[in-house]
Parts: sequence; structure tokens; C-alpha cells
Amino acid sequence: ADKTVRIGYQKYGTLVLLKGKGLLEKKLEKIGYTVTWTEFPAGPQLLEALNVGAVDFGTTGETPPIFAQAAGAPLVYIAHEPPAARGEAILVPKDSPIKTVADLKGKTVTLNKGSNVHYLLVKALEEAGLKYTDIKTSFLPPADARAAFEQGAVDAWVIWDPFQAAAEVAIEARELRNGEGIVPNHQFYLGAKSFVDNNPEAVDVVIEAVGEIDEWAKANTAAAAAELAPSVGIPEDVLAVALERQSYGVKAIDESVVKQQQAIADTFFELGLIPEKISIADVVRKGGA
Amino acid sequence: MADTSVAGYAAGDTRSKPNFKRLGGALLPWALPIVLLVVWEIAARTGLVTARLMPAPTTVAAAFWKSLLNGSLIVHTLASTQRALIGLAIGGGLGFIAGVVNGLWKPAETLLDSTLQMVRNIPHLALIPLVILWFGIDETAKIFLVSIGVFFPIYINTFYGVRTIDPQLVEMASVYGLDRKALITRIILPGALPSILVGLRYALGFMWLTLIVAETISATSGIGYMTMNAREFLQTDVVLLGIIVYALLGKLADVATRAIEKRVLVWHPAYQGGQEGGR
Amino acid sequence: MADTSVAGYAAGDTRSKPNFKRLGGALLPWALPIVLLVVWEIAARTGLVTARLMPAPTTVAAAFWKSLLNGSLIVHTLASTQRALIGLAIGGGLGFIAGVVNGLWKPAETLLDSTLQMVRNIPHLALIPLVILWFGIDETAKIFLVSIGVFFPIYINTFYGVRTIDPQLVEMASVYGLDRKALITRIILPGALPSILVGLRYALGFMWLTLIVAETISATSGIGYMTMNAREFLQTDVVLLGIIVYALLGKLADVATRAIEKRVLVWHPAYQGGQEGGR
Amino acid sequence: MSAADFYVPESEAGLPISLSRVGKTFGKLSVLGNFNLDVPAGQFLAVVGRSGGGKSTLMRLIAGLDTPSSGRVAIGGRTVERLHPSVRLLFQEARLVPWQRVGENVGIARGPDWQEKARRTLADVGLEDRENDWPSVLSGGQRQRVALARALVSEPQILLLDEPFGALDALTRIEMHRLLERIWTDRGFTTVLITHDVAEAVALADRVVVLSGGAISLDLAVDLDRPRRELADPRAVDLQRQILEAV
Amino acid sequence: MSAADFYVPESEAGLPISLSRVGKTFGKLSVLGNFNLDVPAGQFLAVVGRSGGGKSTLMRLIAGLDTPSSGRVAIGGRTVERLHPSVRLLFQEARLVPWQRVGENVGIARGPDWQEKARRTLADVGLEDRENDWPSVLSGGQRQRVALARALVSEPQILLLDEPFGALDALTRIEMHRLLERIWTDRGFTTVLITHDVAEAVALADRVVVLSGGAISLDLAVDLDRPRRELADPRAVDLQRQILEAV
Ligand SMILES: Nc1ncnc2c1ncn2[C@@H]1O[C@H](COP(=O)(O)OP(=O)(O)OP(=O)(O)O)[C@@H](O)[C@H]1O
Ligand SMILES: Nc1ncnc2c1ncn2[C@@H]1O[C@H](COP(=O)(O)OP(=O)(O)OP(=O)(O)O)[C@@H](O)[C@H]1O
Ligand SMILES: [Mg+2]
Ligand SMILES: [Mg+2]
Repeated sequence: ADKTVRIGYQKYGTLVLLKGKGLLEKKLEKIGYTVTWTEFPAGPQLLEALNVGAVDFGTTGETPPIFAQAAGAPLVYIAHEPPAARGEAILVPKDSPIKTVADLKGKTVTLNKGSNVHYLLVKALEEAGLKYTDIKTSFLPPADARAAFEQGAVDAWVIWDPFQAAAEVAIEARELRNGEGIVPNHQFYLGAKSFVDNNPEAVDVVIEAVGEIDEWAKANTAAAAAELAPSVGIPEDVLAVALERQSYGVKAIDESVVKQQQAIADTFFELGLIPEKISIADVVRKGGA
Repeated sequence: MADTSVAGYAAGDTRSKPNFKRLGGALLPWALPIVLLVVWEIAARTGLVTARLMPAPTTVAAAFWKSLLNGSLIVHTLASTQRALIGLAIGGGLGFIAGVVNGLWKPAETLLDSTLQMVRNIPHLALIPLVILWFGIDETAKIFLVSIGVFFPIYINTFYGVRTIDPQLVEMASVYGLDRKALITRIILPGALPSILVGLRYALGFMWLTLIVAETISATSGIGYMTMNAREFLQTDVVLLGIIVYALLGKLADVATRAIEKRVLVWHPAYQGGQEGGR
Repeated sequence: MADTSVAGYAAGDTRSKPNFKRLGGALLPWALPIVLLVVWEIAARTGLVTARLMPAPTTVAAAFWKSLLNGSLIVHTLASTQRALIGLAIGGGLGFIAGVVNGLWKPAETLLDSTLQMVRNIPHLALIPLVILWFGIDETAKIFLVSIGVFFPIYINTFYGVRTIDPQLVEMASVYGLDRKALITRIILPGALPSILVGLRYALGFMWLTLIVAETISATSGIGYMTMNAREFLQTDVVLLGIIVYALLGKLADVATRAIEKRVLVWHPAYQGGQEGGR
Repeated sequence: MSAADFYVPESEAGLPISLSRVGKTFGKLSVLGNFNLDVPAGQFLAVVGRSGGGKSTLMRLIAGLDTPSSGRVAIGGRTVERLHPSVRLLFQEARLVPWQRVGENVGIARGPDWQEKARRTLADVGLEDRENDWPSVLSGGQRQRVALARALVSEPQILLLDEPFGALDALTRIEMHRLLERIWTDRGFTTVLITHDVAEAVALADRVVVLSGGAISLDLAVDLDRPRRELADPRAVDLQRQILEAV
Repeated sequence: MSAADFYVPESEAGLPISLSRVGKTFGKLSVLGNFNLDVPAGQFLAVVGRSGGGKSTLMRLIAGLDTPSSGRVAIGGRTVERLHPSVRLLFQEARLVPWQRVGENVGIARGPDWQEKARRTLADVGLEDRENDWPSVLSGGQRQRVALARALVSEPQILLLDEPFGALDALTRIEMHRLLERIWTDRGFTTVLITHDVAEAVALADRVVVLSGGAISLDLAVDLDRPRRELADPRAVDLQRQILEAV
């Protein structure tokens, strides 16, 4: 095999399981490919590598590809997992006086700037009749946000799984509002344009393998949790909660997903997070599996 | 003459130099950066490097101009500079005191130095969770980080400087009845000064280094924030802009320390290159 | 006597010291860390600090023991150490050469020093996008980052050391017919050595500092990876474990440099505390 | 432990020095062995001896810069355990502070009117116009004279001089002799002078001791009238011969 | 620019030195003005002068460590523009390398058999047992003798000595005189000796010049027989008197 698929993965999701099972290697070997796996702490770093051509394929949440596209990164949307709206939420400490999203008025909310939950916050505020400017935001990456949240430096925290599950299990953080009904929270599979164009069959094989692993994980959440826990470094019970909220069943990108994703991009443009309007439909893989 | 100038000491040549040579000398240090910029620009223009990945200097200059016009660059730089200077004052002051005390007083050294050498090695990135727990996410946390970043270079070089003072001079001063205070201010500190200034150079570098880490803690301004934010959003031109701002701030710090060196070390042959105008 | 020992120079007192004092001297540097540990344990036990945010030392020790048993600590430390040492060799070597050349040869200094002082100030975090662009995401990128982290302290201190050599000795050596090579190896380098060793101390600290940044680029091993990973899930015990590993590595580096200092600077009064057994 | 701890009246005469059974060894090298010397207050003692004979070591012991390996060094009856606040030592090397100008070096201990005093003493040693120079540009003899000025300006009760005139030409040397003699006569401090010049020892001192093999091999009183202008005085020549024989 | 660039035959005699209309100023201070001096190859010249008179400056000009403000310094007929490979200068300060042991300091230039040669020369200056000591533990006179050994071991064609015996006692000094005279007679290098001791100048040199006010105020040939044991020789005493008057 003289061709390689370079896959970037994060600490959660199906790609880790796929790597652990060794399924993909066997499938790709048949068509003459080998696999290299690289772990990234988060989506932006993964796309940073994809942007410079160090990675061919990877998985991220909804927002990193929006920023990457805005920056001109040569990526294409290949497929997505079904929405998992419960996998992100606004959290408050368990004995916080804040009972509804409306109570957040004037309070400090911490979140990772430009991530999925940024969109969740905007939508949740909209729903509660608040303006984005009615609250104070403090941008922190998940690790630091958790510390600030526990220390009491912020009133609420908008976060996704498995951090969300970890906070709920470890410090009994209370869910103020999760994504259900307001945001989709997709997980996307993305590829570098040139790689996807030149190696369609390899991409198909990867997606196929993802589909198989999805099936398995759906049926064996507990086993998957047990398998992932050591490599992620979070307790099994926390991971079980997170995996249970996750959705399984990889699908090609369809019109409705493009529309939902476009809505996020437009919101971010209005918030001034991206410098110009972008069109999601332009970077969707045409005629894939 | 040739042999002595091997170590860069200008001989006592009193003949005057033509003026254009002085001008050339002032410009020469910029030669390399300028050549690099030109090569980079050409590479970007001819497509040797992808402009998206590595925007041409002119693109970066445009980003610079834009952020200058809308005031954001100045706001960020000022915010960072303020944090930097407060941290420098606190951390540098404490580092200086600790260096002097440990350098002069053996029991303090025995108790403290080893611990400080251990703490010094802890990366600031690893400290962030603790810093947030202790100081929250306000300015205090950032200034604390900068302070410890600055503390160690000043501490180490002050300590080293005090330690390597010529013992003959200390003996002499003691025999001539200088009390402890006079000994410190007139012999030990001036003697340690060249080394302390090297420490200051380090500190000025560390200051920005720590600040970029500190400004990932919930900041909304500062060049560290600007750069890291741009990095997340893959805005390479802004990242390069940030890098260039750091480089210029570094140059500024360098010029400042050299000026201080030239001033306070008038007596020191290595810092005064005779007619050559120093370094 | 009292006045001279003010600067820590042991006087030529030849009376022998009792042995238990030597032992006490060896333990004393650990006094402060141990006191801190005990206070921290008590605070955690009595609930003064929330154990989850700041686990007791015994909890950290348990985490240490666990990761030692399952081998992960050793794997991480070895992975980091390998990167660290390769980076140290490359960056340190280049820094040394640049320091010597710029210290000795004015044109090189004019051309390079200013640029280096600018580059020095660029935080490694900000460089990561460029490093990925140039070197990809493999080991090369990490080693490159460590190398530049190590380069500057060695460079600056070598340069400073070479620059501040006693010009009288250089004159003497030239008059006695030492050629350039002999002058450098017998006069300039030994004279610059104390300063270079201070640079080495810095470098050993920088080495880990840069490594933790480097290990955020797609690593799956290394203590930087271990710590940052634990930091994400707020596994404070592992974060503290990482911090303590860093501190111990720092101590190790300190002990190593002191041993080197003691060996190569036998002639230097400030590094040999007479009967006191040095520092 | 500084000069400030004691009140030292300016006019007070010198203090006596007493070394009894002092031994000093460096590793295996024994420099002084069972050394006895009593210098009464106000005496001008010259010490002569071979190079490496332990003269500078003796000075350091008296000044309290070093502790004897055995025996006792006392000043004014009290054992020397640390620097004595009214002992001043002119070291064999000039030991000028490179970052202080010549005038500041002379007035290193500051004190009232130090600038005026430094200026006057610099004039005494013939360097009135060098007050604002850096020490690094001075010639060897000029450095030595700055060190001498620094010692003389410091109003000691005991003045230890370790070859203060070694780098001076004959004429300058004689001027310095006169200066030292005048100030010593005025103030009456105890003086110990190390010199290699036997004529100098005889011209200046009340008493000359020869240090040899770690002990005193000759202890000679010089009772010539002062001021001693006539070096060719036959008694002086005879004393010089005796000393040279003992070295 | 290094000794390696030239082949210097060991047995070759000294080189002539010539200074013509040399001036040297430091800032406003004029040290030498219109200075003329010719030293034939192999001559032993002594230079005497007041402290600060410019003797060390003169040495530095001859050695090429400094450039004259005007005029020309030549060695062997060629203008001195840089260090000359066969000139050795014993500086007024010992300038020992602190991180090299005494033996290594003496053999600083290494070369074949340097250890053996260094050992022999150290024995010549009476320091045979200090070969492995660090310079920092030596006494002042011992340091000076190490510097002398280093100068003598280096096989120069021109040897410049800036007060090489200033810190030595009378007896050691005479031994060193004999040593220097012997080596100079053997090898025939050109020698310039700065000294404050007029008797020393007369005892060693073929010719004595007195430096005064930046110029030569006396240029005296000393044609006494060698070896010159008898210092009380009336001719010598007369020469000494002449020199002292000129200083
Ligand atoms: N710190 C030291 N360690 C070891 N040996 C020493 C030390 N100080 C002095 N010595 C040795 O002690 C001896 C006496 O030294 P000292 O300086 O007292 O001699 P001196 O009489 O002053 O000689 P000189 O006239 O040459 O200055 C010398 O042999 C010297 O090498
Ligand atoms: N680099 C310099 N800068 C300024 N002045 C200098 C410098 N070097 C020497 N001088 C001055 O030049 C004069 C002559 O100095 P030089 O060292 O030649 O005297 P010297 O005859 O050797 O005296 P000594 O016998 O005291 O050693 C002195 O007044 C000295 O201060
Ligand atoms: Mg002595
Ligand atoms: Mg001189």
C-alpha cells in the first residue's frame, strides 16, 4: 500500500472507537491505503492542520468548519451524524438562584468563543426574549471555564459533552437549557478538498466504516464507554452519560443540514465573528456515498 | 590591534570615522529582516507559498493598517502593555529582592533557592487551572502570571550577579568601614548590574511570553488575545501581524536595555566600544 | 569575617565542622517544600480548601503511584524527555555557536543580533500555526519548537559571557602568540563559562516550558500532553501530578547544573564555598 | 558590625596589636608557625621578608580578614574575631572600584565632607586633576597612589600598608614617604608597613622586623631622629645592612 | 595575525625597534609628543621615568596593542600595524589566567614540550613546587614571578618588561636579575625594561633612557663589564646619580 489516509480525531465521538477497533485499517488495506491517526485537542486545531495539508480527514462540531471556510481553508463537508441537541447545554451551579434563561440578564456567562455553544447561547437568549447584549460573556476554553465555573467567577457555563456530562456528574451542575428544539448540534465529517476529489473510494470506505462503528456503539453504549474511558481519561460513568446523549447513524449532507449550518454561519456573521458571508452549499461533497 | 579586536573590543583608535559609515552601521542591523521580508513577498507573489497559508507582507501590512485605523491594534497593544508593565513591576521587584537576599544571605539561599528552582520549571500553561482557582478570571490572574514569568529571570540573574561579585572588592569595602547598606548599594549592586540587565532582557521577553498565555484566560483585549483568537479562526494575516507586533516590541525592549546598559555601564570597557559607538 | 561573609564567600576558615551539620545542610533546602506540603495536606483534610479543586498531597501521591504502576507516567516522561534532549542538543548547539560568533565577530553581531532579539520575543504559542505550516504535525514540529526555546537562553548568555571577558586577559593571550583557536578555547570560552552555565539553567527551564506548548500540537504522549489533557477534564490530581513532575525535573536540572558548575569552576572563588562545601 | 557601631574619636591615638603563638596553615602549607609580635599603640612598624614569606597573610590576620589556625590575634586587648572598625588595610593590589570615579574611590566610606577630604588627599598624592576619571585609565603607579589616598583619608587607628609604594618611581616615592610620615606624626595611629625596600623601612619605621620561615628572625629598633632626610647617614646604612643579612 | 603565520627561528637574535616622531594623546591628555627612539637589535634598554609618564603607553605602542596618534613605530624596519608575532610583553599587572594552573599559565602558548619548559622556568624563578596551584592562592611576588616565567619561556625576539620585579624582595630580585641577564645573554633578544629602581637599570641595561614630559630627557650608555656583580662600583653609582637627577 503506497497511499495513506491521514485522519485527525478528537477524544470523543466515533473515530476514537474506530481507531480502537482497528476496523478501518483492514478495510482500507484492501484498496491499497494505510491509515495514520493524529489526535487533536479540539476542532480548530484539527482544521488548522487540515488547512495546511497535514491531515486529510477529520471530525468536528458545527462551528469550526464555518470559521475555517471563512478563512479560505480547502475543506469539504462529507457527512454528518444526526443532531444530538441534548449534548450541549447552559449549566448553572446546583444551588444557583438562576432558574430560567431569562434570569441570566446581567449575569456573566462563560463559553468557548465561536464554538457550537455560542450559537446555542444566542438561540436560547432569543427564545427567552433577551438580547445578546443583556448578558456579560467571558470567553474561556473548556478547561479554564470549568475552573472558573467551580470557583464561582462566572454565573453560568455553556458547554458540550463530555465536559457537560463531567460537570453534571462531578459537581451536580444544573441544566438551565439544552439544545433541544433550538439548535441541531451536528457532528460533521470533513475532508481536505484535494484529497476528497482524488480519493473518492477511500473516503467512501471511511464513511462506511464509521457507519459500522456507529451501529455497534448505538447497541453497546456501555461497552463503548468502557473502551473509551481510559484513552479519554474521564470516568466511565461520565462517559456513559455523554455517549448516551450522542446520536449515531452517519448520513450524507442533505439540504436541511446545509440550511441549518447556513443559519449558524449567518448568525456568526451578524455577531461579527466572521468577516464575510459564506455559502455552505459551495463546500459540500457532491455525489458521495 | 587585529588580535585584540578579535573579542570585539575596539582599540583606543581616536581617528574620526566618516559620517556615512555611522549611518550604515545604524541601518545594517535591519538588513536581515528586510531581506527576509522581500524574499517572503516575492515567494508569496509568485505563488511559491500559498498566499492563504502565508499571506504576503503587503497583505499583513494591509491588516496592520486596517487594525490601526479602526483603533483595535492600539487598544490591544495598550491593554497588553499595561498588564505587562504592572506584572514587570511586581514580579521584577520581587525577583530583584529575592535575588539580592539569597545572594547575600546564605540561610535564605539554603531555604529558598532550591524551591524557587523547582517552581521555575512549572510551565505557565499548566498553572492556569490553579491560577483561576486562586485568582478568578480577572486582571489579577493575568498580572499574577506575568509577575511569575518576570520574577524568575530577574531573580536568577540578580542572584548570579551578586554571587560573582569580585570578593576582593567586597573585602576592600568591608575593611574601609562600609556598612551593610553602603556595601550593597555601592559595591554589590553596581557590580551585579551587568548581569541584572541581562536578566532584564530575559524578563522583557518572558513578559510577553507569559502574557500570551495569560490572555487566553477570558480576555477581550490584548495582542495575545488578538493573536490566539485569530489563530482559532485561521486568520493567518492577523496571526502574522501579532507575530510582527511581538517582534517589534522585542526590538523596542532590546533598544531600551541597550540604552540603559550604555548609560549605567559607562565605566565598563565591554559596554563602551570606544569611538566605534558601542553596540 | 562577618562583613566579608555578607556576600556569601566563605572565609578561609579551616576548622572542621561537625558531621551532622553537613547532613542538616543537605536537608535544609527541602524544608520549605515539605512545610508547604504539610500545610496543604492539613488544609485539604480539614476542608479548608475543597478537595476536588485542590486535592490533598496524599491524593496526588496516589495518582502518582497509580500512573507509575500502569506505566503511563514513565511512558509520558520518557516521551517528553526524548523530545527535550534532542531539542536541547540542536537548539543549545546552535545557540552556543551563534553566541560565540556574534560575541567575537562584530559584523556577525551587527547583522544577526538585532534580528535574533526580535525573534526571541515571539511567543511559541503564536508561532504554532507557522510551525505546523513548515514542519507539519509530527515530532519535527515539536523538536523545532523546543530547539528555538532552548536556542535563545544559550545564545544570549554565551554572547554576554564572551562579551564581558576581561579584555586584559585577551590582550595578554594575543601578545603571547595564541592563535584564534587557542584564544577561543583557552581564554574566551572558559571565561564565558560561568555565564554560559547560567544560560544552560535557563535553557533547561525553557525546554519544558516550550515542550508543554509543543505537546498541544497533536501529541498522544508526553507530560505536557498528560497535564493539558487532565486540565481539560479538570482532573486536578493529575494536573498537580504533572506540576510536581515538572518541579522535580526542574530540581534535577538544577542539581545537574550545580554539579557541572562545581566541576568546571573549581578555580572560581564564588563557586567553591571553601570548607562550607559549596552551595 | 560596621564602623557605625563604635564611636571612634578622631583624635584618639593608635591601638596596640598583639599576636601570640599565631599559626596559619593553608592545606599542607604552613605559612606562620608560633608567631609572636607585640606592636604598641602608635608605633610605626616595618615588616620585611622574602616573597611568599607570609607578610600579606599576617596583615589579613591582623585585619580580621582571615582567622589564625592557632593562637590569638588581639587589638587593644580584645581578640580579633571579625573586622575591627578602626583598622584600615591598603592591599597589595590597588583594588579600586571600577564603577566609581577616582574621587569616589578615595572617599569610598563617604562620611561628612568626604568630597572635600578626597580632593585634598588626592592633591597630596599628586593626582588633583584626576578626580573625575575612571580608575581604568590610570597608570599602575597612579592606581597605587589612589589606593594610598583612600587609606590615608580613612582616619584609622591602625593602618596596615602592604607594599604601598612598589610601583612608584624614586622621587614620587620620597614624596609619599614624607606625606605618610607627616600624617602619621599628626594623628599617631599604629602603622604596619610591608616593604621590600630596606632603605624605605629604615627611613620610615620606629622598628623593623624581618619575617623568615614563618617567624621573626630579626627585630630591630630604629632610633634615628625624625624627619629623616639624610639617607646616607652611616647609622642608617648599618641598619640596612643588618636587615639585608637577616632576610 | 598569529604566531602561526610566521616562521620564527629560535636562534635568531633580536629585532631592532624604531619610533619616529611618535605622539600619543588620550582625549585632551598628551602622553607622548614627538617621541624618537631607536633600539638596535639585541640591545638591553632600560626606561626610567615618573609615575604616569607614559612608560606603559610606550610599551603598548611598541607591542602594537595601541596605535600612535601620530608618527610611526617600526620593528625590523616594518611599520607596526598589528601585534608582531615575536614581541612578548610582560604587563605591569601579572594578568594570570585564573582558570589555568600555574604551569599552564607559564606555558600559555603551548608548543612542543611546553610542560617540561614551563617546569624548568618555574624552577628558575623559584616556584618549582607551585606548578599545580591555582593563581588565586599565590602571593603578590609569586604572581609576578609566574608572569616573568611566562615571558621568559616564550622565546621572543623582542621582550618588553613593564616593572617585572616591583613586588619582589631584594634577594629574590637579584636572583631574577641574574636569571634575566643569563637568558638575555644566551638568546640575544632585544629587551626593553621599565623600572623604578635606578640601581636595577644600571645593573642590567646597556643603555638607560629617562622619559620625562613625553620625551627623552636623558639617554645614557652603560658600558660596564658583565656580569655586573659589584653594585658599589663608583662608575655605577655615578650613573645612578645622573639618572636620578634627570628624572
Ligand atoms: N588562600 C590561600 N590558599 C593557599 N595558599 C595561600 C593562600 N594565601 C596565601 N597562600 C600561600 O601562603 C604563602 C604566603 O603568602 P603571602 O601572600 O602572605 O606572602 P607575602 O609574604 O605577602 O609575599 P609577597 O611579598 O610575594 O607578596 C604563599 O606561599 C602563598 O602561596
Ligand atoms: N586608555 C587611557 N585613557 C586615558 N588615559 C590614559 C589611558 N591609558 C593611560 N592613560 C594616561 O596616560 C598617562 C600615562 O600612562 P602610563 O600607564 O603610560 O604611565 P606609566 O609611565 O606607565 O606610569 P606608572 O609608572 O605609574 O605605571 C597616565 O596619566 C594615564 O592616566
Ligand atoms: Mg604579599
Ligand atoms: Mg605603567
